[in-house]
Amino acid sequence: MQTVLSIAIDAFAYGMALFIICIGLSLTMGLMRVVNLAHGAFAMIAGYIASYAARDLGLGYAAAIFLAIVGTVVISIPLERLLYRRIYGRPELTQVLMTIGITFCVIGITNYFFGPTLKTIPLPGSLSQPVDVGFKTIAAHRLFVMACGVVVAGGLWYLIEKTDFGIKLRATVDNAAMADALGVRTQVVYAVSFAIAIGLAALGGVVGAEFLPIEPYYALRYMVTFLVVVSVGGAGSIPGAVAACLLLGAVDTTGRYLMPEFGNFFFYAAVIAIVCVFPRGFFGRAQ
Amino acid sequence: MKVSKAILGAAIGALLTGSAMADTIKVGIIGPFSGPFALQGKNFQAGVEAYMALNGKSVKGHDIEVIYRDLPAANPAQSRALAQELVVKEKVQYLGGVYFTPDAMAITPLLKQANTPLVIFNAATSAIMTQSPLVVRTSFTTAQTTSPSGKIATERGVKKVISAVSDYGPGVDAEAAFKKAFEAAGGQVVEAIRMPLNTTDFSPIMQRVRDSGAEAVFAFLPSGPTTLGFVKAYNETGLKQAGIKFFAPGDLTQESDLPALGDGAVGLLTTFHYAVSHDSPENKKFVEAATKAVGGADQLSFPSVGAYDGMHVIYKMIEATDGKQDAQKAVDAVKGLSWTSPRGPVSIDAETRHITENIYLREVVKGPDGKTYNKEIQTFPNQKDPGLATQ
Amino acid sequence: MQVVAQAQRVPAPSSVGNRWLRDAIGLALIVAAGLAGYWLFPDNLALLTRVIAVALLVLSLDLITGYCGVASLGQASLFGAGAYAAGIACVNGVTEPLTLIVIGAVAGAAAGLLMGTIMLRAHGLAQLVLSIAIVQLFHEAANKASAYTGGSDGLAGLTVSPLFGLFEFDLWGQTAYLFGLALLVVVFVVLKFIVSSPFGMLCRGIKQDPIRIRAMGSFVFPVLLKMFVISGAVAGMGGALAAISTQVVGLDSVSFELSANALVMLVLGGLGSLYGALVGTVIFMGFEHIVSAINPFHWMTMVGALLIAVVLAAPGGLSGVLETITRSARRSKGGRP
Amino acid sequence: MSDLFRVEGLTKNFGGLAVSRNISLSMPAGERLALIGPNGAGKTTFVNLVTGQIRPSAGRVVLAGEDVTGLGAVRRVRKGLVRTFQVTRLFSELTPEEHVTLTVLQREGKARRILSRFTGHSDVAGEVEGILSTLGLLDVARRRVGEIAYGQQRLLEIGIALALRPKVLLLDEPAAGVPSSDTPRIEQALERLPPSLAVLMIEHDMDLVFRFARRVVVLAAGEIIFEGLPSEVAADDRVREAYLGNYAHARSVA
Repeated sequence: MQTVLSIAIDAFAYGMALFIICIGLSLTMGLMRVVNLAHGAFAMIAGYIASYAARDLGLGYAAAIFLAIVGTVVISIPLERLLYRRIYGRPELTQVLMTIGITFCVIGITNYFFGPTLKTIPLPGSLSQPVDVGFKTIAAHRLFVMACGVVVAGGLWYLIEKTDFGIKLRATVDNAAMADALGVRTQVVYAVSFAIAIGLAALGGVVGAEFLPIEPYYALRYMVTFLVVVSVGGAGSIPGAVAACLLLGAVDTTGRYLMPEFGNFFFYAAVIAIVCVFPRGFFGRAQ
Repeated sequence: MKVSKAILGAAIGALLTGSAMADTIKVGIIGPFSGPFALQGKNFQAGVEAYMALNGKSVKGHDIEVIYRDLPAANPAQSRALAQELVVKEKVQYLGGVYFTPDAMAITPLLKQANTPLVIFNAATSAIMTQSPLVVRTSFTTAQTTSPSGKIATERGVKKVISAVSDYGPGVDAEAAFKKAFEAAGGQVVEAIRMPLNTTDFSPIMQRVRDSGAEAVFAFLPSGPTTLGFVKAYNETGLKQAGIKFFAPGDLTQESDLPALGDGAVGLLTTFHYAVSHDSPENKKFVEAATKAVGGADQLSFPSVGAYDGMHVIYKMIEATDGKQDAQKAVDAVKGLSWTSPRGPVSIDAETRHITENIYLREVVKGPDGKTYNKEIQTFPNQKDPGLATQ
Repeated sequence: MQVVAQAQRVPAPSSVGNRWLRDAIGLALIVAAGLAGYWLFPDNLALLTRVIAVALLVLSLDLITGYCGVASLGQASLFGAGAYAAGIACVNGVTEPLTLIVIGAVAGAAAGLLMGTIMLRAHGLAQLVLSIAIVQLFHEAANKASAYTGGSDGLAGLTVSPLFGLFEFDLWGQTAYLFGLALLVVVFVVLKFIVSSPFGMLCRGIKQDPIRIRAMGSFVFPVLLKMFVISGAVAGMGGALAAISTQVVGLDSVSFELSANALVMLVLGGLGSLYGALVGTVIFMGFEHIVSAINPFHWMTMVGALLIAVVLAAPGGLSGVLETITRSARRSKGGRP
Repeated sequence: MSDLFRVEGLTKNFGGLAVSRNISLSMPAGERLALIGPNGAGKTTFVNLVTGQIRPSAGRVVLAGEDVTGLGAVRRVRKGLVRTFQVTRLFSELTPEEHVTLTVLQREGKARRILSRFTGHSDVAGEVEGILSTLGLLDVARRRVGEIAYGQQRLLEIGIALALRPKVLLLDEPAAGVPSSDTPRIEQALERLPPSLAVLMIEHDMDLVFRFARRVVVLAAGEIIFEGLPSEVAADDRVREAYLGNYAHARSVA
């Protein structure tokens, strides 16, 4: 029982870390119809900024997170203007080509400036201690990541379901031309959602760095995982992303506990099974 | 930038002069200069440059010119293509470098026809040496660096160990070598876990370690994010506090990863052939020169010493053949060669052409400057590769 | 030709005749380029042979992506199946190169059958994700079965006997290259027939509108599956060629990275054109080779910039540019490109 | 069993909503039947049910004495139950000639051959030319479909259907979207349809309906409310009611 609980809590923490990073990608893919393979590259940029802020500038963890999010969004704005705008509505494979190109460039440039070594983001003392939660000892930052995940999910749900902006966003997604005709400034909606997606990638990159360490190949190493998780959940769906992250996190974590030698088999077999049963993902919208 | 100049120089040299400059001997180095393992390639380059800085750029009047070729990840087809190009087009007389085993395997069938020896700076699987008599290796094998940990563990009163290795060639080698050595010393491996190579969240593994009831964990993982994740999980899940010991080959605590591992690594016991902190005049000179070449003190790690000694072997080969291309003679000349390397006394085993060297037990400790380093605390002299010795 | 002969009232010129002529010219260009490579870069034949092996992979991907509209990021599973089958056969004593190519083709086709059966259950993004999952599973399986595949150390010790008992696969790689070039030309000709056969038309129809094809009375799944098998055979031959010429098979031959590279090369060259597949492969690998030789540390940035530039400047891929030029030259003739 | 084609009690419910209610009708060989009805009457659903795109909740579809209800769309096409689409579904990169050739080859079971040639079968080419010439498409036979006029594309839709040698042909609004200057060509094509063919046409253009149909069926709210001669339609009370409820179409009926 104790073991089951431990595995469950590990799985939950891992799933939440995945969720924070992937939900931004889910938004871009579901709402803006852009297969943004460079999503991980933005998370990585954020990780580097946070690491630089915390280690070299000596700022605190919270300040580093804030700086990383702002910095990444600022970096993404010219990219959106100059590059992403050209691929909205274009065939998926063209988007793949462009975003892989962006990923390569980001990796190359990061390597040039920061070198090929691992970067860590030092945690504040309160988050780096092991915490005894009764049945096991767990690192405090894992609890922090879980909390972040819940807050992000709740916040996004509120934003999309309960606010004025959410209504405009949903209208734009359903039918951009119609929303435009109704006076919604769809360009602004797109720009804001892109910024939100990048901001979430940045947040995920920083708080998830304890699970997925920051290094120059981060963007490529986890590209597949992110894409798979989003597709399984159904692009654009928050509950879908939550379900996919938790389920795949659980499969992955449990598989690694029970039969680590077949760890990846479990993960990808689960993906195949889910996709065959739910070809549009758990909560994917009909095409 | 130096690399590009070297290549440009080589290309122009080849174009302009051809055979007229017979007194320039070319050495082709293949390594991962870009990609996820770029740091290891940088260390190759640093080792080579350090050797040439300290020992001159010519042997017996023959100028030495090094040509680098980039092979970012294990890719035998590309490896063969690069080796072929170096031999046929650039007319190198010596091949060196090679980080990954399959890449070395792809080059060995070419050597005889190319009349070129291959000096391996890293690729650490025993079997490579049996593929061609023209291969010499100046690095280590995983079995070689791992075996002493068996004895160390029993000496420290550990009877039951759980082994956790990444599920790939070197991991499997390490698992087997440790099991053999540990059981020979009277211990018991209660469980052997093989972990997916691309995992970075190891808390479920730690749960297994805890559940197994072992007194220590033996681990082998590739450097970088995986090692970081593993060591982190070891600390965070409270295994360290619970007194469960940690043994591993030194790949896990290589110097370039230590800053990222931070204080979490303090106390880890690893066995390896080289620590940057090794205390000897040879090493001081080497570290100084290599640090200059690599660009930053915290980027220097073990592949540089493999490359440094590899260049030493190549220099000796050139000396023996006096610039004539004769691979067999060159290899024969270094069989049994012994010298003092930055890592300590070493020799080339005449039988296996693999390096015989000291293996050190090191503990990660915090230095006076607050940085962690590998401190050598015990020496196992003149270790051969057990993987080859049995064959 | 007979259409033309009978339909006297059709005013359009004979595009059929043109097409044959154009294909003949195209083929001659490929052979010429191949031989030019042989004469101009006699010292880089191993690289050029690798380009040919990858070109076969990209061609095979073009069959399902360009002609059937099934995007795949897992095409290397078929390539790897061929490479490992040929490699294992070779280690176990089957050393005749042509036989090894056939073995690779059969293994690739079998893998294609399996992959098609799974992938064709889904569409769009889900399909793409299935392809990724499949290649990762193949990769894991190859790693696990290290007794047969050598795992991450690679399958070494392939000794291929001389081609026709005469030409050795040696250091200089002339045999391997010319053998590969001949294989590529043969495959290309066969594929040219296939894509312009009724079956090829049917596939292109399915790519555009599967509902229309069903209303024409044809099932979609078996047609696509058949193309998957053909694609597998082509990719498998590429894998076998790589195994023969390298004498080592590594896990990289069943990797996601290789699959993704193949897709990038295909999109770069232009989908749905066999020439595009070749152009994309040659340009990408040539660019990569040159840039990484000039500056090993920064080639990735340059390759990334190349990809971005292509999307911005030539949305239809590089062969799309050529096509636009030729089409505008032939606009008045009304022929179909 | 004199009827070539028959549907019996065809019903389809989506959730609780019945979009087709107990539709029965039959057609002998050579029939020219028009199916009309206001928007939302369930005409396209009916076509989809008949051709097998969707499965009925109840009822049967019988073709030449054989129950085809359990067969999928593809098998029904092969049995001779062929449709055209309300919005053209053509391949913009291919020529009309290629469309029809592909269809003929498919009918002959030669379309899945990978090493035979697409062109050069003299019998096929002859048949293709025959079809294109009947429809007056010969002068655009080698143009890409994307470049030819919409009216010609509609004709090509019919040509593809004819190339399948149907027994029963369902024309889903063959003149929809065609400029009025081009409708005569469509009419002409319809007149030339093989006499033995049973044709069911869905159409809004009442002129076309009156000229073409020998019998008219009116569908409203998923039910048949009228079945009879074209001349009687306008006088029927239920039809008037159904259309007047939807004013926009009332005038075209009257």
